Amino acid sequence: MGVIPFPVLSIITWAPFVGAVLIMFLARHRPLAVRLIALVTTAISVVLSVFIFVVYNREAAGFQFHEKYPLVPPLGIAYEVAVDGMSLLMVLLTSIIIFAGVFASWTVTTRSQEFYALLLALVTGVYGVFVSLDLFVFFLFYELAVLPMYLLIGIWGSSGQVRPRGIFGWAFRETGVGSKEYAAMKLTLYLLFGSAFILVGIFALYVSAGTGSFSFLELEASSFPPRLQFWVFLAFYVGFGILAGIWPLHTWSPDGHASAPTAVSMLHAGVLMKLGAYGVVRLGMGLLPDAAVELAWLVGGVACINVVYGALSAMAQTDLKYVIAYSSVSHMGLVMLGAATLTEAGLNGAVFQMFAHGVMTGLFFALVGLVYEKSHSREIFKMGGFGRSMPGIATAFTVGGLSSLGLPATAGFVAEILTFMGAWQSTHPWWLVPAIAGTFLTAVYVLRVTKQIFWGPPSPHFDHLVDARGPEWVALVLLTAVIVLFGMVPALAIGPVDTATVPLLIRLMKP
Amino acid sequence: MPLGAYLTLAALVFAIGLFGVLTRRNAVGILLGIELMLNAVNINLVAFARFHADLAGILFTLFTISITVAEVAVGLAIVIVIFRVRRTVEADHLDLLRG
Amino acid sequence: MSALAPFALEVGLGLLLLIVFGAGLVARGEDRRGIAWLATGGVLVLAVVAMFVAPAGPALGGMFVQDGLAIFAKRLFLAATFIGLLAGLSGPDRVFARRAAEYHLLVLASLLGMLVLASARDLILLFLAFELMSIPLYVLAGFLKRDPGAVEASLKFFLVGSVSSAVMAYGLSFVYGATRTTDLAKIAAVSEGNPLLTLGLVMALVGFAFKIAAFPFHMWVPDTYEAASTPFVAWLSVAPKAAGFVALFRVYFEGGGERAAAWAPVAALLATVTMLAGNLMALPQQNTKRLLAYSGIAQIGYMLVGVAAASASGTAMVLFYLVAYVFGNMGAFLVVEALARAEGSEATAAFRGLAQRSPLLALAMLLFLLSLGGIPFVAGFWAKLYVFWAAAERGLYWLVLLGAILTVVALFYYLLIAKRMYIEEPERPGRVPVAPTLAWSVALCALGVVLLGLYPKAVVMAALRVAAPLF
Amino acid sequence: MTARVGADDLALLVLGLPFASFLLLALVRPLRRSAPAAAVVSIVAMALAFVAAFLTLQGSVRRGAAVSPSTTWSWIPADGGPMATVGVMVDELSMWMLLLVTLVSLLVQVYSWAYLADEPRSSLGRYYAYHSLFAFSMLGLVLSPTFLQMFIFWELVGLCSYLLIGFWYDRPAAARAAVKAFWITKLGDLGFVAGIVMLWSVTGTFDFWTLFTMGSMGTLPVEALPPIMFLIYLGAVGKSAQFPLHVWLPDAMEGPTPVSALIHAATMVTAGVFLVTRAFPLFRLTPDVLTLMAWVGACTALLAASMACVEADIKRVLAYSTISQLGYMMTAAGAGSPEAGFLHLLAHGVFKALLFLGAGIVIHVFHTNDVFRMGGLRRQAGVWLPFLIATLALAGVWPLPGFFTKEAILADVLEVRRWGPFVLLAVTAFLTAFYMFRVVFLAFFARPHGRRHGEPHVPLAMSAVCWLLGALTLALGLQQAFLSGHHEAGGPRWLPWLSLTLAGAGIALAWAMYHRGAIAPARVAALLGPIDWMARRRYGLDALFAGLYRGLLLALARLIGWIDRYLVDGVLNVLSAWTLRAGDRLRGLQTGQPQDYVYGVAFGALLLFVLAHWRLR
Amino acid sequence: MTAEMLAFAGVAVVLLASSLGVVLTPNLFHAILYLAVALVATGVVFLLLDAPFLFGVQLLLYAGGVVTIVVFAIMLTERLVGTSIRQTSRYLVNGALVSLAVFVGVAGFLVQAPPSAPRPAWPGDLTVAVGQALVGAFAVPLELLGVLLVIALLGALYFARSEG
Repeated sequence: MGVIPFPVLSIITWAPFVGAVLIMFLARHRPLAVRLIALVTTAISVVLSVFIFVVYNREAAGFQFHEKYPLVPPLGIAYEVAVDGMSLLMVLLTSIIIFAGVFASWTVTTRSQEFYALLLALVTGVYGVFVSLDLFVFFLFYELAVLPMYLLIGIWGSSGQVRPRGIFGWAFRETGVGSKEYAAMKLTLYLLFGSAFILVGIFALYVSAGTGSFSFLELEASSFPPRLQFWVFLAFYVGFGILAGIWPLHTWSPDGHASAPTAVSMLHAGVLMKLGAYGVVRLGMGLLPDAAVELAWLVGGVACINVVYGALSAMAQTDLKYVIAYSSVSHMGLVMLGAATLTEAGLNGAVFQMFAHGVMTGLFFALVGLVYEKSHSREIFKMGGFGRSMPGIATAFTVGGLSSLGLPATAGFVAEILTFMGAWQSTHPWWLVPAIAGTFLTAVYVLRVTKQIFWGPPSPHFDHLVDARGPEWVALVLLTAVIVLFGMVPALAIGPVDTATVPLLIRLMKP
Repeated sequence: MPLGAYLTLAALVFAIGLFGVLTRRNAVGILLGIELMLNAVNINLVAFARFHADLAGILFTLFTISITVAEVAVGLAIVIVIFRVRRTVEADHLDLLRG
Repeated sequence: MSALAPFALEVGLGLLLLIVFGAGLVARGEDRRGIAWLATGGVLVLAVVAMFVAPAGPALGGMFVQDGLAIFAKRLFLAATFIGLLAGLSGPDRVFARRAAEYHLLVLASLLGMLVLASARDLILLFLAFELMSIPLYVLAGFLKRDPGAVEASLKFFLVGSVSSAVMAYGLSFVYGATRTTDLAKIAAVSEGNPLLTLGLVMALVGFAFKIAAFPFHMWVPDTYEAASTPFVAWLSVAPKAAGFVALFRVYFEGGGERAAAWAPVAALLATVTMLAGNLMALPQQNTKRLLAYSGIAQIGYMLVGVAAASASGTAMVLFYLVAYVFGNMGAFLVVEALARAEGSEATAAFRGLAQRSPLLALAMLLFLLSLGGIPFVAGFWAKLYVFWAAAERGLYWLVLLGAILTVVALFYYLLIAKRMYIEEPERPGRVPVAPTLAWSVALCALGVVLLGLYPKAVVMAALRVAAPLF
Repeated sequence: MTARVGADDLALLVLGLPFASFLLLALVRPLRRSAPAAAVVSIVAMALAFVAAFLTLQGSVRRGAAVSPSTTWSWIPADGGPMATVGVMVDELSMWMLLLVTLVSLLVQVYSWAYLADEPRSSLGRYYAYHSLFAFSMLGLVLSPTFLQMFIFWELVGLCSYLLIGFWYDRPAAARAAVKAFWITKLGDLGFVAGIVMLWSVTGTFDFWTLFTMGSMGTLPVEALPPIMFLIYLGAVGKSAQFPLHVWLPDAMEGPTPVSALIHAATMVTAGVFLVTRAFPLFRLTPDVLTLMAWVGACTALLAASMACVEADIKRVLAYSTISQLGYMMTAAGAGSPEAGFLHLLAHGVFKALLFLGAGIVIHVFHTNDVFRMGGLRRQAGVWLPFLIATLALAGVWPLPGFFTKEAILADVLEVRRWGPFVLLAVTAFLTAFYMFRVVFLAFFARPHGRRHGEPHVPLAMSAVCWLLGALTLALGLQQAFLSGHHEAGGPRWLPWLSLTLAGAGIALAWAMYHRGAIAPARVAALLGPIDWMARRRYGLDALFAGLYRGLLLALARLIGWIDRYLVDGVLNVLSAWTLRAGDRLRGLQTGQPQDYVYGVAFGALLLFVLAHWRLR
Repeated sequence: MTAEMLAFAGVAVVLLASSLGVVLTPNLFHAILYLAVALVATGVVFLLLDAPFLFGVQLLLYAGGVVTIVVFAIMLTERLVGTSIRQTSRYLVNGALVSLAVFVGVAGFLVQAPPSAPRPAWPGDLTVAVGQALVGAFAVPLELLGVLLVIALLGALYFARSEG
């Protein structure tokens, strides 16, 4: 690989942002222009993501496409970006999801200009987190990725029907559970709450390292005292874990995802939750190896709860979006579990699961959005027989569902089997049990939902349902194809990922 | 008399002044309490100045006395304007703004 | 002439006071807004001049010093005053037109107090400047003297203020008594610990805490802010507080010498309770000005986090925070003013659907709120970050964590306003009319917030530079 | 070596043809939408695959076994060599299985064209796409050189089964059955995947050949093996419908009959037996698992047979019979001779497919599944002869293949002195003859019930396929009887007579009860009261699973869902509500009374005093 | 028991008593009279501290000026309200406890203070020194004080004048 003569990562990262700015200034009251700008700028990111995915040098491994511009030299803050095998895959995932998301939200009518602008700004944040090597800039991007969510959900979201009941009913009434404002506020505050921990953790590392630099590479080279590592790891775990939906800090996710508009759910469940797991792996494990080993029991144990608990909760839901949202909780458990195994298989599985689940859940939310748009309902038990009128959606849903339950030839399987392998190899072999139980429970609720919605006699509540159309197909086909492609040829992803996880493991296992 | 005696006397006057501020219902009464508190400050300053044989304390006292006068003038003006608008002198009744 | 060099700004302001006074004597008729323009223009000129003022050595036998910190602070005061006066130019209340001379004389006198306070390195001068700054504020708070709320606010402000300054004076008397001097430089040199010195500084802190409105000395704040005229409140909420902080630095850090670090726990405690109380009490507010008042108290708590660092960088970061706060907080108040003039309501409900009615005004408000909330790419983020940073450097992780978590609580109420603006539908259609001068002042604040957000470096560097000699 | 490469290539071709057909049908919408084109593509691909499979067998039989029959490529890379590989394993086992799968698939696809002629065209395209996918998956399973690949295709055939059972997805029963089939087999698969993961972590490989080599060299950690093999066996239990996971198979009959013939009789359900056979070198190392397998197999055989005896639905009878026969095969494996089981598998594949396809014709004629509403078919359709041949084969009557393979199994079971399973199997043999002839007598020989829509038309494709399979069954039997030296397998001399007697007795009883009417079925039922009662209720197993699902799983889910919403999230909301309340409460400090504000100052000063006393020393 | 001590004790008693009178008497006029006494007593304390100049200032500015303003204010407001102003107290116990606590807090520090040296002699004439300082180093503060007083008066005037 020769040196690429342009700052490819920066272009990938900032193209959507430029798109957002253009949309704000050039496309007032011109919906088509809004969409075209969004499409073009995300397409640039997609093409370049695929490009770097292809030309990434797997032999050399490590961080590549490095760019560095000092921002505040006295404080050691620099704009430093690069990707290794792990972030490479995440960048690709982000590209796929946002590209599909632009298509999936083609039909947003109210205030579409602001919608796309916020969405694109958000995406820049996500890209930024994945490519940043400077922890400070990382944090900035992280915030950028979280904040637009409030307005995106608040304005374009939809309210659910959660009733304030139970012994804490009064509290629900006071907080206004069920409304989209509630969900937006909960999500934003929860994630910012997490970012408070992250910030403190980053500072602690910065101060302790004493190198006067926020560069990941420099911090990686310094070793931190075990006590500090312990606390900082906990801070990172809680901070990023909230975003990754760890139990019991996950409750923002069902409400948030259920209330969010389609593209936002796609992006949030598909990419942002991964961002949490990515943070734990990249910063938690990468910088704090001793604590990562010491606290693996915690990460893995909580992940086990996540897997089973999330799946059972998903099973209990009657609102389609909540089902998908809880399935994300369950699958993020698998991601964290894979990471906690501290084995090559498990870690590869975790990263692959991030990718697989990202695409899959993106697909799910796109589909739910379509179903909702056409039927104006998310109540599973009112629906039925939609397969007849929307076979395309049904097929895509089935593929997504199968990936979710880990059916071979879909990306989900590779991720799960690797996680299982890692789990049994880890120091806590019993983790295999909840992991496997989770896949069964997933099979139960996914197929139950599929059957209820798409199979059976057509529901009397609905008529004139139509299948996906035009741009919507692009999203569905793209996501489905990715799921299957990576399920059949996992080496595509595992190859680069392995080059990133193995050095990480070597660091972790160093006595 | 040792310095401590003067300081204690000042502290007592200060506390009495504070007591007045806390307990008088009448706005003018409250002002009188503040006067006492500032008076205590002056006793303190002069005592210190005398025991250190230092001029700064005396000057300080001069300034505080003058500032106090200004403060009292403004305070009383506020009381008058309140009387005019609210028809009351009772501080307790001045709770339009709260929460 | 060179003897006057350190006093250039004060002398200039004195001249302006005289001019305005004279104009007030000469002016006739109901509308005396010319005086307002005069005063505003004068402050602008002074602000411009302040940009070129160079540090000078101590004057008046060390009583007065025109060092970097003083200049930094004075620029801030002048800028804030300019924005505040500019916004007030178009005030609809008749009293501002008729009594423009009084109003501006009071403001300028208070400003003079601030300028001197920033330079005062002697307890006597400091106290005098402090009072010169405060006393006009009591009058200004009740400037709408027909308004039952305003006069009540004025009384409360006066009462708490004069008790606090009595306590402060009492404390300063002990400081003097313990150190036998009123010169801060000499006080700093006193090395042995004296209980009377501690007592004095603790009691003096009451005065400062009142001025910066730390909990529980803050209680005048919400009432005063709610009732007084908004452009004045916008100014009141930033300039005197900034002055309070500068004086605080002078007395406790510059005058603290070796003992400066001993004040860290006190500041940390004050920071903790202030952040907690401010944020929590802001939560249930329905009146935007009250909400901003409590949020302002919380902001003070964050600044105290920087003070708790008791280090040069901490001090610098508080200075930076003050700059960010000036723009963010004033901006927010001024938007409230704009809306209140159009809607006649200061309730948060008045913000409904603002984004659809006046997108730019809503955007400006959003920027201010985000800045106050500490969100990246606007000034407030760096401000919070830097004070946290400074505290973290001193190992105050718990305080940083608490502050960061309370930031989230704060976002709750900031976002509620954002929700009103962006998510809810407007109650009535049509653009919100904004007077040009008010629009300009809002724009200035927005510009400040954004510029500082994008490029904080210059101000941070300046703050670091001026804070370093204190330690 | 070149010869082996040829066999691999052929095997890949066998694999690739249905896959290509699937891709074409799945991706090219017009092709899928036009039924004839879809059918032609699929059938042609299948025919070619059959030819290729045949050639593979031809080629390799002549050349004999080689060192390693598998060829693999890296699938999941890892730092120190691939973590998982995929490839093909061409040995005798897989080649025979290939032949069976391709043959039955081909015939069933041809048959389906006529059987499903009334379906909407687009559905038919979907049907053939599923079929191609199934063929691909089953062939992939058969050719798997590694456990992982086998699991992959194992799951894929499960998927196809699910899709095809639910082919008529708007019928609630079909939808339910499809889901049930998936869930129950998935339960077994959990064991399978756990097993292979554990096996991988103790041996570092999924590869059969490597594992066998390790086994023969004694480098396998045998002490770790029993739980692993047990778990893997669980996979086979689910897929091959062994007790207690057999409950899905009868319900799977909701799918189109050709699907039942192909997937739920001839091929997919035998995957479990195939797995055990394939991995037998490993199972051999764990005698306890084998014992369990034998007992479970035998019990399954008997249990299923008893349920078949009381079932009225012709397809369900056949389904129970399939379960029963799968029990036979598993018992054989459990008794240490998977070869016998495998032979039974092959033969059973042929004649059970025939039975189902024949039943399909019967159903086509009567428009009902209920045997008691059929009758008199003997005179009309030419289908009864092939059906009868298959029935006799299943009942184990000389000289049909069922006789030989079943006897071989019995002989092997006897040889290892597993008397219990032997007795169970023997009784099963009797019952098999009985219930099959019960169906034959009721459907073909009884007086016609109800009205008939004139002369039933049986499409040529359907009857031709049946005749072909009938001929094949006969040929297989005759080949066994006369061409190959059958009796070298051993077993006592009385064994053939015993099984013939049992078969005869069963046929006779069925004749007496359902043709002659000499014995009233009701009296027999009364005589066998509790057993009859239990069998009719399927031994409560369906109810048990339904109960577990509803009473345990869904209830638990609701509980967790409630906990999550109202407790876990509740705590969060309580915290935020408390924060809001705290703000409101704290706001009460701001009484509005001026002097209270002075109190604030005073308290603040006191606070600072205290702090100063405490910290500023 | 020196004469100075006696004088101090006497003044202290008068000062404290009159201070208490200020804060306790129900009649506002009495309170002002007590205040005047207290202020004069304070002046006497200044005398005891050898600051006769301050005694004068105290008498003129405070006892004279302040008391007069207050009386004016009271008369003004009383006329407005129309009744004689009686004043009551609120939460006496609370107020007493808090102010006592403050006193104890201050005293707690005072008792820890190192004993003071006996008072030294004044180096020169105090009044002259004050005068020199006010036109010398303290000229600028004096100017500022002037500004302060003017502004305070301006403010007071603004409030006090009634506008039609």
